[in-house]
Amino acid sequence: MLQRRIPLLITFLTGVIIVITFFIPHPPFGKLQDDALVWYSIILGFSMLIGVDSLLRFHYRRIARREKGFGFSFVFYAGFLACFITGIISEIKFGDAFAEGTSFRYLYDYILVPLQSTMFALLAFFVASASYRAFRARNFIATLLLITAVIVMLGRIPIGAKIPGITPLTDWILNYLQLGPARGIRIGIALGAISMSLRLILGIERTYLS
Amino acid sequence: MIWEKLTKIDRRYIFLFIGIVVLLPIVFNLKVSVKISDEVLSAYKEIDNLPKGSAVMISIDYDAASMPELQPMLKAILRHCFKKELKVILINFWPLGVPIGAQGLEEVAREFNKTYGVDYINLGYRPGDVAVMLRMGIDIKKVFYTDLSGRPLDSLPIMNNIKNYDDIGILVGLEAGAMGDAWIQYVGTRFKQKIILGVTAVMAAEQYPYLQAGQIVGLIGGLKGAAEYETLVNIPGTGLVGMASQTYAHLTIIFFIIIGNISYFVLRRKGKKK
Amino acid sequence: MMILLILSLSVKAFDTPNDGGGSITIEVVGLNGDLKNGYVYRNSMEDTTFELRGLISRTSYKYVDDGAENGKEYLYKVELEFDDTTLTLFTGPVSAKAQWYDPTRTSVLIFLIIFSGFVLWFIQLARKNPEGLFIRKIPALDAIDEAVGRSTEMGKPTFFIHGLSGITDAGTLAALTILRRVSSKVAEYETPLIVTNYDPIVMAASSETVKQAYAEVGKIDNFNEKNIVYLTYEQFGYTAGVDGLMIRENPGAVFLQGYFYAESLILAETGHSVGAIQIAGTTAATQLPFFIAACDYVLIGEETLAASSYIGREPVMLGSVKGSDYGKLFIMIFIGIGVIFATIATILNIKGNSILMNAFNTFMGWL
Amino acid sequence: MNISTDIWVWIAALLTLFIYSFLYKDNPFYKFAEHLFIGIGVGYTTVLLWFNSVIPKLWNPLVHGTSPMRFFLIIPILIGALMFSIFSKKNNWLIRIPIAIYIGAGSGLAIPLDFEGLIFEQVKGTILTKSMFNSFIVGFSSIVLFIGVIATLVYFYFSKEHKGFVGKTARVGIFYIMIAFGASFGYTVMARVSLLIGRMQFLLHNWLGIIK
Repeated sequence: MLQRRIPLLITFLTGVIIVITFFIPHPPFGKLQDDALVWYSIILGFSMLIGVDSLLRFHYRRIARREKGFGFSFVFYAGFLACFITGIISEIKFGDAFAEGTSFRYLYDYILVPLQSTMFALLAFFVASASYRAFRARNFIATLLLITAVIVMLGRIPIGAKIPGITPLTDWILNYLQLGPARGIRIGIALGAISMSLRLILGIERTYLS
Repeated sequence: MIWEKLTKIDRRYIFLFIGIVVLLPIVFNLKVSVKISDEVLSAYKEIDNLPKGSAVMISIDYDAASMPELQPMLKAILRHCFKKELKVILINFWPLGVPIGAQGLEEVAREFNKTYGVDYINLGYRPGDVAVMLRMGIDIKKVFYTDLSGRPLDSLPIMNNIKNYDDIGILVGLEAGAMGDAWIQYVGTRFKQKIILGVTAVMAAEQYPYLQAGQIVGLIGGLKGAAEYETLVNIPGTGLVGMASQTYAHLTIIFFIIIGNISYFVLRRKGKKK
Repeated sequence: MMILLILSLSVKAFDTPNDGGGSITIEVVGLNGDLKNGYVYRNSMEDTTFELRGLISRTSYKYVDDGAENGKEYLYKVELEFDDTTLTLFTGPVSAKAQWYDPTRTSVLIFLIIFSGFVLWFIQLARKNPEGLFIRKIPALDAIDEAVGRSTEMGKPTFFIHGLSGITDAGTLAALTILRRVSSKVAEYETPLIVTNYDPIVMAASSETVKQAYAEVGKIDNFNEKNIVYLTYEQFGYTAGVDGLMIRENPGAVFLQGYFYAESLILAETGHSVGAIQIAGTTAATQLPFFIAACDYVLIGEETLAASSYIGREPVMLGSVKGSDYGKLFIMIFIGIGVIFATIATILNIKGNSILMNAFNTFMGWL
Repeated sequence: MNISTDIWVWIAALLTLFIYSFLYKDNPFYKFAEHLFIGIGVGYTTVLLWFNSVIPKLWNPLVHGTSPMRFFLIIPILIGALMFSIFSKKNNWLIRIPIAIYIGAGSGLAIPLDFEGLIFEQVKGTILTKSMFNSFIVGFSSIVLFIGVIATLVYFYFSKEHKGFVGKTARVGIFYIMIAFGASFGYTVMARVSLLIGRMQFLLHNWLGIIK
């Protein structure tokens, strides 16, 4: 019982204190929000170690048991160790791991960045396949989705500017028509999030303790 | 039968088509003509009207992720500056953007046979964000003692007549993040510096209020903006080529949407008849 | 001209309002556009030297000195450079202090009280009369059971993909509730439930959630810790990893829940390519269109958050949804009145009566 | 043709192709890139977190700082250390304490910020219609916008069945929502294609040297 009560009490107290300090600029309260963020990132640092540990163990197990595809676990280890070790060496040697010419910087520029940008760039293909499949005039709602998407897509390229009306229509859709629902959705999410926060502070929502 | 196939085209064919239409314009240097928008035109005019020998400061506030959109802008603006015999001062607020900016600057400078230290300079990166911006308002040399390669600024003739923002004709911020807001808020308002922003397409919409309020004198948005600027400078570059790829990619997507819908309707009608 | 200028200019120094102390604002009153430079110097009243602090802004004609000690008195000297002359003005002594309440945040306080009032009130009502609360059905929620059912029938695993936000994000917490529901459904069958995590703390919480759900249906032996996967704290690395897992494990149902960024469509398209039924839910407004296009069911924005209360079917939880509904109603009425008021004020203003317009502007400033 | 001789460019180019091979189907090359990506990614974020967060926010103030307040930093260390209770079978409930603090602080920070940053901004943006009377088009458009906000909010109103007037308004709301989704989908396509162009330019220019 205590194992649930204590965390609930802690959530309540931290939550209430942080909300109140929002209205009090006087020290030590005014700075508390910033302090909370610093603490947050420190605790995150510890939690990170749990994640790293979990991954290292997962791949270790795969190698130890010769599970299917265990060879790729060596690739994982190689990547991790290379980045971790060069990072620490570069930081100590140059004072900044990202300084020009450090080995860490090479890994970043020629391995991590290309991998990131290529993964990101897969989207060019996926927007195409998703729109081919999803934008069918099955019913009125789907038709609205389809038509606006096509108009805006046309409005963004030079050919669109040659079709009379497309450019102003695109601008109008972006500046007015889509702004209303975008605002409504954001207000809804904010209210829902606030009520979720209240539920958490009051200890009503407690899935996270399950 | 054919219609059924067309409603369920294997997505790998779509990938193939997209890949090809994006690739071909790049390989064969195809271009499309673009319509110039007011905000890009005004950016162009502001730089074009600067007297010969004025200094333009360009801030590289992006890294590799936004390079496809912002690098063509950088090159187009550099070409414009060098063509008009303006001096260029490059600075960086994203440490990871330093090599990217340097690469663009050197490439264009070589095209125009410009001399380092006389016609252009690369100051590199100094940590401190807003503090750096503000201190440059008093004395640039007191923030950047040396250039990127470590030469003292006093030894480079380009910096002889440049002390602070008063000696900078226009500041061009090429932005992939929040640095543009800082330029406007701190340097624009406090030092009355004229600012042009070049931003990624996704960010462009948010910048219009600044344009309307006169806080920036020009706005170049995304690859399309870069292509427009290239058109104005009359030296086609990757922006215009990219715009061709864009156009064909958009049209391909729309083409597939149309095929999907036609086959969908044909099949539905057949289904009804049965 | 010069005399006029000197007569009309003055410098004010005052404690910067509504802050935690340590700051003094210096303002030049009566200036117009022709200031070249304005230097602010400070003297700590211990000796006679004035040290340069900074420059007066050329638009707001203010300088905020953030380096003041609370309670200590300072003198300020301001040197104003014009095209043809320089003017020196003094002001002080002045000291900085901290305030106990920030009046600029009163509007937040009022809304917070009203809104919390609604929520608390409805929670109370729900406790007293649990039957009396109506909350409409959310279609995508029923689909959860259906998707899990179909996936397990085919003997395929079920995937639960967390978004990129941490445990404090409302969307993540809603995702955990949905995960709870999914896992208690899957637990009844012998097919695996694979949960991918971006954040290690969310992973810990997910693991607990799933374990608990399995225990409740008496199938704790089916729970396999290995299926709660941590990938990496790197956006596209996570994407690459989840994509690889999906292709290899070939899930029958995929849940994408939490806060997503650009990777949303990469994940959803891969999930679709393996033929899984996909149910997405996110509070990331920008990614909703992509989920709508690529998934079978989508919990749109607030629906995700409401869904977590709906699943529990606990009256107090539903009470809070109702409370937030009334918050919405309040805001709609507020906007409605605001628009009508603004319209009348503008019309009157055009006709030369600016009282309402001024009142309106004051109010908007306060908000 | 001016193919690159830089081994690093080759590595980057091959990794790019490995990822793209996934578009065809899963294969060992993609698996290689995927595992390398996760490995490098974890190493990278760990190093980053250590040097951007732990060192400047914890180590430096504790070791080099002078403020007496710095000893409060021991608290987050202790809380953070509780995270490791996850490895204990008996006391693993202790992990709930850092999670509870996390959630308490997160909720406490979110409530006022959501009001100020999200709700007020959106409400203000909807009411403030200074330019509404400048022209008919702007006035009409502002009304369209206003209806969009209200109808969308009605769609998210859960306390009433979607029937009658509420149902009709909610239906209008979903029309608006779909239009917004279509527009933002269409709008994003360009940025996504730009990314692909960037990768192709890398392959053709930096690696193969086919184009200038």
